[in-house]
Order: sequence, then C-alpha cells, then structure tokens
Amino acid sequence: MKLFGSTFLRKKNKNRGKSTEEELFQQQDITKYYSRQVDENKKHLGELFKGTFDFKCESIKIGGLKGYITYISTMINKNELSNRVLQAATNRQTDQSFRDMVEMRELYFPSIDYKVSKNFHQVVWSVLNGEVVIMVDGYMEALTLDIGLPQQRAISEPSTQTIIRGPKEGFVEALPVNIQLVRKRLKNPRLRFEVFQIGSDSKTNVALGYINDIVNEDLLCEVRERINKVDVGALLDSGNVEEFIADKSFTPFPLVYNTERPDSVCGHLLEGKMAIIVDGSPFVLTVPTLFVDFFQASEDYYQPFIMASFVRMVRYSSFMIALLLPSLYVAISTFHHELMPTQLLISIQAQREGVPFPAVIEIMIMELSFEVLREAGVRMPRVVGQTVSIVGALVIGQAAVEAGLVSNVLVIVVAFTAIASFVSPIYNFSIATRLLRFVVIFSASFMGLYGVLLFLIMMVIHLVSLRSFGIPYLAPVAPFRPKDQDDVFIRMPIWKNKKRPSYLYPKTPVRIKDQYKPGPPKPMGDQR
Amino acid sequence: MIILVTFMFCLIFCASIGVITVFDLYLYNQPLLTIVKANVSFQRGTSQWMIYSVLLVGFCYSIGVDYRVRKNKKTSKSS
Amino acid sequence: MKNILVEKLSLWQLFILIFIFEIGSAAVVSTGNDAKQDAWIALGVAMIFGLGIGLFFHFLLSRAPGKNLFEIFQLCLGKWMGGALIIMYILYFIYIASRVLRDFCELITSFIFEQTPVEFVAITMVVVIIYMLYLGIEVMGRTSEIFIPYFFSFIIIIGIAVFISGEMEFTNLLPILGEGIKPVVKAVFPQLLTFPFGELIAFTLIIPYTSEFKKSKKIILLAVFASGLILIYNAILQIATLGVQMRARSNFPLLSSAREISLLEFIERVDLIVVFIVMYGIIIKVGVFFYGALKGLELLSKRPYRMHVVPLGAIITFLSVKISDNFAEHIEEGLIVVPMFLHIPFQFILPLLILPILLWKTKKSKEGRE
Amino acid sequence: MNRKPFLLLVICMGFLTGCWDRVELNDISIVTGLAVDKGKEMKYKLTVEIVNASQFSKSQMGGEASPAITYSLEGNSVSELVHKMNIGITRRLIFSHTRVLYIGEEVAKEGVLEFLDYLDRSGQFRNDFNIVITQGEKAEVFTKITYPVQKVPSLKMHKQTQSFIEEWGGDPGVRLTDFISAVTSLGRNPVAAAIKLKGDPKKGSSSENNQSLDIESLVEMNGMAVFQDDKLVGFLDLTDTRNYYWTQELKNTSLSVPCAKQDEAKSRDQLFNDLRVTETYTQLKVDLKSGRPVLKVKITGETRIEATQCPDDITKIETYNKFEKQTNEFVANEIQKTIEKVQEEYGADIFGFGEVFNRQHHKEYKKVEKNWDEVFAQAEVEVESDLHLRRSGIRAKSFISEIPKQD
Repeated sequence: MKLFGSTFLRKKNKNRGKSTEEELFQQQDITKYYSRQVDENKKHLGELFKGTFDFKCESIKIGGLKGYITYISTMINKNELSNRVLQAATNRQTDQSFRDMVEMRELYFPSIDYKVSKNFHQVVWSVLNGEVVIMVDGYMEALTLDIGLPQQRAISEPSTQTIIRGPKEGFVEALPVNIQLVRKRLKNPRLRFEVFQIGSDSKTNVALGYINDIVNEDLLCEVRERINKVDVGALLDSGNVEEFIADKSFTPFPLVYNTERPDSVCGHLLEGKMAIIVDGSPFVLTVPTLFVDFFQASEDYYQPFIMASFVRMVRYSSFMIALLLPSLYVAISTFHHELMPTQLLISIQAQREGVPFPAVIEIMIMELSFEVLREAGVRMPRVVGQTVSIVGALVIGQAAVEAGLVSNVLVIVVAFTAIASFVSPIYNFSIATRLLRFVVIFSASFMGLYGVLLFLIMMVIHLVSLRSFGIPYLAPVAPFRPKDQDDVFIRMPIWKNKKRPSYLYPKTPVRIKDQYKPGPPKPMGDQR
Repeated sequence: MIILVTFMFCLIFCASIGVITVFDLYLYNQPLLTIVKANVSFQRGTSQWMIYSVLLVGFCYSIGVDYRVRKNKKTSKSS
Repeated sequence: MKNILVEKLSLWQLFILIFIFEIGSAAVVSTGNDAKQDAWIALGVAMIFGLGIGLFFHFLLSRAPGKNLFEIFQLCLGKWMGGALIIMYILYFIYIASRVLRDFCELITSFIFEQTPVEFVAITMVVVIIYMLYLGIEVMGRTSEIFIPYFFSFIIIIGIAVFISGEMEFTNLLPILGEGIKPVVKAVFPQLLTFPFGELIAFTLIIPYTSEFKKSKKIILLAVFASGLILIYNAILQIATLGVQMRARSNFPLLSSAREISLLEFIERVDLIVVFIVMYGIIIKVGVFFYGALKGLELLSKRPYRMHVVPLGAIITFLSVKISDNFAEHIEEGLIVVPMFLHIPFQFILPLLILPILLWKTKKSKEGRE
Repeated sequence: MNRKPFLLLVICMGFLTGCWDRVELNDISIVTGLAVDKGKEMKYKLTVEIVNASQFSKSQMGGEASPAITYSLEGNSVSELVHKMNIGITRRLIFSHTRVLYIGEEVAKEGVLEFLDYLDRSGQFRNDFNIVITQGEKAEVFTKITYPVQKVPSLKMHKQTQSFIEEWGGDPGVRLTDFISAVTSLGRNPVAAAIKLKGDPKKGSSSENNQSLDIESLVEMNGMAVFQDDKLVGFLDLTDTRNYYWTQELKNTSLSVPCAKQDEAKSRDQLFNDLRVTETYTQLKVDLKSGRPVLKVKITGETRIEATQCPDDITKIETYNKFEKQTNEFVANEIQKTIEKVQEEYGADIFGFGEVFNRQHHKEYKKVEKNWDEVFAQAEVEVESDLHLRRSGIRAKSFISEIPKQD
C-alpha cells in the first residue's frame, strides 16, 4: 500500500526542525544577544513591548546588584509574585553575592521552578509564556522563574461524553493539568510526554504522551514526524492538529479520536496508542484511531461485560439505523412496494394520501429542518434553547403532519433516525453518519435498494482503504485478526482481556500473565 | 512509446469487438459486414448512448493519463 | 514503519476471494441442468476435478516462484510470442468479465427493475469495481473480509428460511442417479468443469502476490472445497424447493427459490438478499478477471495498472451490453461457444502446453546456475 | 491520488439516472384480487379489485367511500389487459400484493395455461396468493362481496382460507408454483380451491351488506376443483377436500367418529367422539404387486379427545384403545373412499402418486409414464391409519358416564 503510506511523505515540509526558541523570532529587528548590561536589555524589551500596558519591567536590587524583574502582569499569579519572588529578593538582610544565576536562585528563590536563559530570544519567550525573568547587571544570563499561571477553569465533568458510572473528571484547557490528570492514573515511569511548540504565532505547547515500553517504535516515529511537520499560524484547538496529522482529509470519517475523558486516554495509552494533548484544548487526541474506537465508550469497561456487550451491539445497530433508515424508507416506498406486508402497505399508503411531495423531497425537507433545529439548538444561548426545541417539536412534529405536508410514518422515521444518530459516544463520528445519510437518501431515490447496496459497498471500500497512521482503519475486522476480537463487537470480561491489540504492534503484547479467573471459594472438602 | 495507455485502449477495444464479431458470425450466419455494423453502430431508441458516453469518458481519461505521464517525464528530465 | 505499512494479500483474504469468486455467479444461474435432480452430484464431481485444477495452477506457478502467469509466458515464449499470448488472455478475461457483468444486469432488469436499462446497471457496477481496483487488490481482499459474514450467512439463511416456510420437498431429489451416471458426466464435461472451477485461471495472477506463497496451496484447495460444498448445498436447495423442471425453467433459480420464503407473514420477498449476495459475488468475480487483464496490460505497457483501470472499465461496460443482442443469444453463447472456444483452450490447453516449456526452461536455468 | 475521474463518473451517474422504476405510493393502486372470466366478445374478461387506501387512514375513518373498487375489461390476453386497466382507473396498478386469483368455471373448463404463463413469468406476482375456482356465479361477482370485519373482499377470502386450512384443512392449499409444477409433471394433476356464493350477489356488493347482523350474501369455501392437465373436470366436496389435503400436508383437523358401529342407524341417532388431530404425517407409497402398482397411504399422528358423547369410561386403557381403533378405521375408510372416488369419477392423479412411483421405481414408472392416469385409475388402494389418542382435555371422566342411569 504505497499509495497511502506515501501521501504524507510526498508533501516535503520546507522548514522542518524548527520549534526551538532559537527560531522563534525571525524578524531581524530583534536582537539575539543577551547583553551583560541590563539596561541595554531593558531597552530592547521596552522597544519590543512598546504600548503593552501589562508589560512590566521593574528595577530591583539583588545582592547589592542592579537588576530588573520583567513579566506580563496579566499572565502571572500576582500573589505568588509578591510573596515568593519580590519578598525573597528584597527581604534579605545580608546581601550575599553569587557566582551565577543558578547560585542566585539557590540563595533567593530555592523553591521556585527556574530556567536559565542565555539569549535574548529566550527571555522574550519566557516573558510571553507567563514567566518572571530576573535580569541582573553583569551577568551573561537571565533567570527565568515559573511561578504558575493565574486563574483557570476548574476540573469539571466532561460535557460531551457524560457517563453514568465511572470517573467524572474531564480535561481542562491547561496542558499541565491535563498531563497531571493522566499521570495520576498511570503511575508508570515509562509514561512519557514529549513537548512540541507549534504555530508561528501561537507557539502552542503540544504534548505527545505514550508509554514507552508498550508503544511501537515505528508508529511513534511516524507520529512524531507528523507533529513536527505541522505548519500553521496558530493552533487554537486540538481540532487543528487533527486535520494536519490525519492520513486523509477527503473522508467523512474521523481518522483521529478525541476525548474529554482522562480515563479513556489512559485506556488508549495502555493499548499502545499515543495521546496528543494541545494546550488550550480540553479535547485530547489519541492516535492511531480505528473505526471500532468510536463504538467503545469508557463506560463499557465499568459495567458488567454482558450489559456492555449488549449496549455495544445496540450502538452498532443504531449506527446502521441512523445511516440507512430514511433511505430504506425512500427505497421501499418508491421502488419496492412488494417488500412490505399488504396491511402495512395499505396503511402507509393511506397516510401518504394527499401528501403533495414525492417521498424523497418529503424526507429531505424533514431531515434538513431537523439539521437546522439541531444546529440552532447547539448555538443558541441556553435560555433561548428551550424555545427552539418547543417550536421545533410543534412545527415538525405536529403542524407539518396536520397540514398534510408530510406523513406520519415519515415523522417516525426521521425521529427514530435522529435519536439513533445520537447513540455514538463520540460526537464527531455522528457527523459522518449525518452527512452520509443524505448521500444514501439521494442514491436510494434514484436506484432503490440497489442504490443503497451500491452505496454500502462503496462506503465499505472507502472505509477499508482508509488508514490511520498506517494502521488499517477497520483493523481487527479487516484485515481480520481472530485474537483481537475480544473487544470489538462484544467486550469480554476484564480478566480475560490479557493481550493488547496486536494490530498496533505493541512492544509488550501481554497485559498480565496471570491466569486468574474469579469464582466462589472452593468448598472445604475439595481442597487438594 | 508515449501514448501507451491510449494505444492499449484502442487495441483492446478493437480486438474485443473482433472477438464478439467472430462469435456472432458463428451463431447468426449473417454476412460479416452486418454483424460488425451491428456491434459497433449506435442503436437508436435504446439507452445505448450511455455506454458510448462511458467509452468516450474512458478514451478521454486515457488521453489525459498519457498527457500527464508525458508532462511528468519532461519535468523529471529537465530537473 | 514501512514493514507495517506494506501489506500483501493475506491467506485468509485469498481464501475468501476464491470462495466468493467460485460461488459468485455459479450460485445464481442454473448450473448442471443436464444432470436434472442429480445436479448436486455433478457439482460434487466437478468439485473434485476443481481441486485438481487448483493443484495444477499452483504447480505451474510454483515452478517460477514470484512470477505470475503472464510473466511465465514471457519467460517461456519470449517477448513477442508471449506478448501475443498475453493479449489473447487479456481479451479472454475481459470477455468473461463482461459476460459475468451481463448476467447480473439481466438479473436486475428482469427481477427488480423492469424499466431500468441494462446499460445503467452495468455502468453503476463498473464504477464500484473501478473504485475498488483503483485502490488495489488488498482493498478488494479487505472489503471481502467485511462482507464475507453476510455473504455466507445469507446463503445459509436462505436455505433455512425456505425450509421453515415449508416449501422444501426433499423427495424432489429422488431418484438418485435414476438414469445412471451418464447425465452427470454430461453435465460435468465441459460445462461445470469450466464454469465455476476452471475459471480459477484468473487467480494465477493474484496468488504470486500473497503473503505466503508456499501455504497458498492448502488455501486454494480448502477454498475450492468449501465453495464446492456451498454450491452443492445451493443446488440441493434449489432442486428441493423448485423441483427439477421449475429449476430448469428459471433463469435465476436461486432468486426464484428465495421468493418462496414467507415467514411470520412479514418476511416475504426477500429475494433482495439474494441480489446482495449475487451483487457482491459479481463484483468480486468481475474484479478478479478485470485485475487479471490489468496485470497483463501492466506487463505489456510498463505503466502502473492503475492507469488502465478506467479505460478498461469503459471497455468492459461497453462489451457487457454489446456482447449479445438478447438474452437468448447470451445464454446460447454461454452454453455452446464459450466453454468450447474460450474456456477449454484458455483454462487447460494453453497452460498445459506452457508447462513442458517452463519445466525445460527452469531445469536449464538451474543447471546453468550449478 | 487523483480523484478527478471518480468525481466525473459520479457526476455522470447523477445525470444518467432517470429513476426509471420509481413509483410514488401516491401513484399506485394496490391490486388485491384478480378475476378471470370468459369474455363475451373477446377471449377473457379480467376484473381487478383494488384497495381504496384512503378508507383505511385514521383521520378519514368511517367515510362514505367503499373500501375497494373493481373494474372489468375484456381482451385477448391477461397481460395486455393488466396494463390497459387505466382506461378507467386513475393510478398505476401493482400486482405484488395480489391475494386471490378467481378463475371462472367456464374458463377453467377450457384450460388455464394460457394466462397462467403471464403470472409465472412476470416478476411482479408473489407466490402466496390463493387460486380459487368460482362455482355458480361468474368470477367477477366474487370480487364484490363485502364483509364487515375484513372490508376488502380478497383480503377476506385470503384470511378465510388461511384460517380454514389451519383449523380444519378443507382447502387444498395450492399456490401458483404448486399448480404449475403439477401441470408440467406427468405424475400429478393440479387441483384448486373452489368457492361458491351464498345469498344474493346484488346485495353483497353494496356496503349495506355490512350493516346487518345476518349478512345477506357471503362467500363460502366449497371444496376443490379437480383438473385433468390444465382443464377443469369436476369438483370434490369439503370432506373429500380435507381427505385429499390429508394425503398432502394436513396439520390440524377434527373428526367426529361414531362410537359404535351401527350400520343401519342414521347419523342423527348415533353417538360421536369428537377428536382433534393435532399432528399428523402422511406417507405416500407405490408398491409393485405382481407388476401392478398398489397405491399406499400411511397416516401417522396424534389426536386428542375434545368431546365425547359416548358413555365409555375414558380413564381406562381399553377405552383409549377402542377409540383409537375406531378412529383409525374411520380415517382409513374416509380416505380410501375419497381416493376411490377420484379414481372412478375423474381418473386424474391429483395426489401425486405418479411422482412417488417415479422416485421409488424409476424404471417401471418410465414404462407407464405416458398413460399414468389410466394406470392410476385402475390401481389398488391401501390406506393405513395409525393415529394415536394421547389425552382428553382438562377432565378425566365425562359427566355423561356419571349421570345416574334411569332404569
């Protein structure tokens, strides 16, 4: 399959290997050298941040030397600044001298995260990043102190992937918090996070997380390479990364999984996948992504396996319903009347009596108005949202039928389809079904069930040709791997799930070697 | 040869018309000319215009492919 | 990374492809009518010969490892002679692909869409096949992996459903061999031998590209055996449901028997399920022949076969309509002309003629190496 | 990857499509019944019965219009007439839901093959409609007799035959494919159900018929029609039909078996056991006895007592044995009578003994294949019944045996 592997390689990225602070500022007017004279540095900074009200550069005295403390006041935690930095710097009775910045930090700010900046670009970068820079006269370096960010959103329940049983924590916008949420669950020294800075304007931190002794080395390289190649002005959400690293854009199916749930990310990491956390986005991507991932909710693993398997089957069938039901209605009612039992046919015909549109137009109107309603419902302010749903229910549900514009059966079909399309645990997968549904309706209205079949075969061919980071999208089913079937259509009990999925080629294919199987205690006489 | 795809298309097309003509000759006992005519000609009143247009699409496509191959070769030579 | 990415047709996929290929159209059109109620015996006999045919093709390929049939031709006969032979084979494959496609078009237009022109059905089918082949033979394999459960279970379910509907009468199968072995032999030679089983020749262009050539022998035999069993099951189902005469009169007996299904007063007229089976079978069958022709063109023109997909698809569409004026001609050609003048020479005689040359050549090269 | 050709092709496809076979539900009329009569001037007179679906919608329930409409046309072939019906009918007709095919007696006598070919060949017809021969009246009359519970006449007819087959078995249960394969087979002759009209045909065709308690005209099952090849030769009554069906694939039926053999007594004075046959299996065999075929029917099955008028004590084994013996004799006798009747009156092998003979003794059958019906008419018949009496409802002894004797 050279064809798909090479799609990405073909687009050679021209400016690769950037993303270090060295190349942050390409403008010639910013000097690169950090001067021994602090005043000169101050002057450069002042020029750079001219007109920025929250840029502060205050003079302090440290160890009897003249120095400046520089920061952007809106980016830092002010309490921390005054309590830990300013007090420590000024309250010292004896002014001890120091050899270099590291020593100074040991003397004055022993408990604060630090970095030593050797050039001017780094200083600017740190200031922009919400850190405090202390420049002291006569030294070739500046000290950068990380005193933490100001307020951020508290950890709350994920809004898009709610579950009934299971952890209710969701990711937030801050990268460190998100990493913490993952680390908290996996206390494994081999859990690693690599950081990339992406976006020439935004300089967003992107963390690539993986468990080193599970993930396949080749896959890791591929992912790393692709993240490196991302070339964009600003990364505002993980959605931007998703579009850049996916194998193929011309497909309605999402090739990258996203989730708000830390437990689901951990599950994926343990399977041998990688997580991509983008600063500023509560949606974490996991790659490689497979078709079946979109049918596995994390709740499946917290429920009894029989129930979970059943629910999973329901999900698969509701996917098919959401995709095909309207088109089947169109096909059967306009092409294959013989497929319906006589009584049903008569009653459907009786309902369609007097409806002025052909079935296709009828269903298109209803589906479109449903899409409009859904979109309006999402974008509306919560207060007005209620109104939309009431109007929608009245207009679509009742008035249309009573006015004789659409038939009753059709309302049932559309409603059921709509409900079925909400079953998928991941939102952007249901987008695919929504979009494709119109294509099938179209095809069914031309060619009846033959058209539906043609569409299905085309869709499967398309799905089968998709790859996510080189892994076939339909992996455990096609190519078929009998050993990986325990977590696809049904979920086997947890104690049976001893192997990691082999289609990801994990380094350690076995989760646990133990042959434990739960059961009641053995009766007394039975002990051997 | 530069126009290989188009050439192959024409070759295979003519040859396959030849094959079905031979079979029709065997089955129908009609003069050769009428059979060839029936096999190639466009019958009105049927939907056969569809397959003729598909044939045209195939032909245009093959020309397009040849053109692209040629262009690619030129650029690779010049570089 | 690349070792993960490079994926060849796996043995399981090969198995599925052969399985669907063999059943493909043979399950729908009436086969072995000469043997009357013993058609299933005839199929069984033909299957045993089919195993032999599979072995023979595999033996031929194993003499020149890594080479497909066309490359073997060029090896044995030289560039020009081999090229001429390859063009003949390409024509043969295209012709058969068009015939198979025409079968399906006739089926659709006589059973489901009475008004729709065959041209349209042919075009839509070819578009799907082109799309599939453009993406590669592996995609064909994997698509089949997705559809095989449905394909298989539908075939089995039809039988069970007809049985539950109470439409089967196994007494229709009696008397077994009432008129002796003669009708069976007549059905096997040459029709059944060439029609589903001899057509394996198209796989000589696919087998060399599977992941493990050595094990493929077993797989071929298994697939032929399994598909033979399904065909026998199918024949029994048709005869028991329709009776010998009705089966012989039906253009597409499997569809006619599926029409008898009537369960719970709700599940009726499920012949569309059969249409699905047939449709997928036809797609694979046309696809494999198409692929064979493409491989030949690739070898001759030294261009990647993807470039030829669309033009050749257009030719197949054209031929499938023009191949015969009416259904009677189509059937007559299929019964008289094709087995004698196409199947037997291309499936048996030419490969058999090539074999000694190949043996001699490989022996010589071996000696040369030593 | 170059996607352009596919886009082009898909767009082409979009333009090519003309939705040839598309018919909206609003543009069709569902045909539920077809009636074929002999035409006055032309060969056939075809009557279609179509459902008026608007009568079945919730909002218009109880409207004035009739639930079904019929329309007749004369012509030389059924297939042409089917497509010509729009002379008087607004919508396109679809035949896949045809429930009953009524064939007039006159037409049936002349042969039905000529128009059955259309039904066999056309992909539109399902194989689940009843074929009935109408007795007395013309076939078209039967498509017009309404019934209050099932308003569409043919749906009523279809339901009626289904229930009748399941409950008692007085219908041969013939479908199109059965009929045609019986016609083509040399070793079997076709049959079809027969119906007759009770009451006045004029009154039955108006919906007032539905408003009285005592329905003035009603379609009744009336046994079956026997064909010689494709020509009607006669009718059999309901009991004979049941017996015929028993030799084929009967499931349930009930019997009233006289308790004691009183040859002279009229049935009015007799006492009966009422038995329900719950499961039965019939085996047909043709044995050769000194070169002549002997037709053998073997019936096995289970029965239960539904009611008894006899004073015997049902808790005893002897009683069970006695009843079983009586039943078996009764059944064997009944079926024997029916077969002999067919042999004598029609000489047409409607039971399929010829096919059975072919399967068992292929070579011997080949000799007599051409004149099998004659051989059949002269063949000896042996019927063996082996029904088992299993249980007797929710009471043990009948209260009849408990009544203190008067004398």
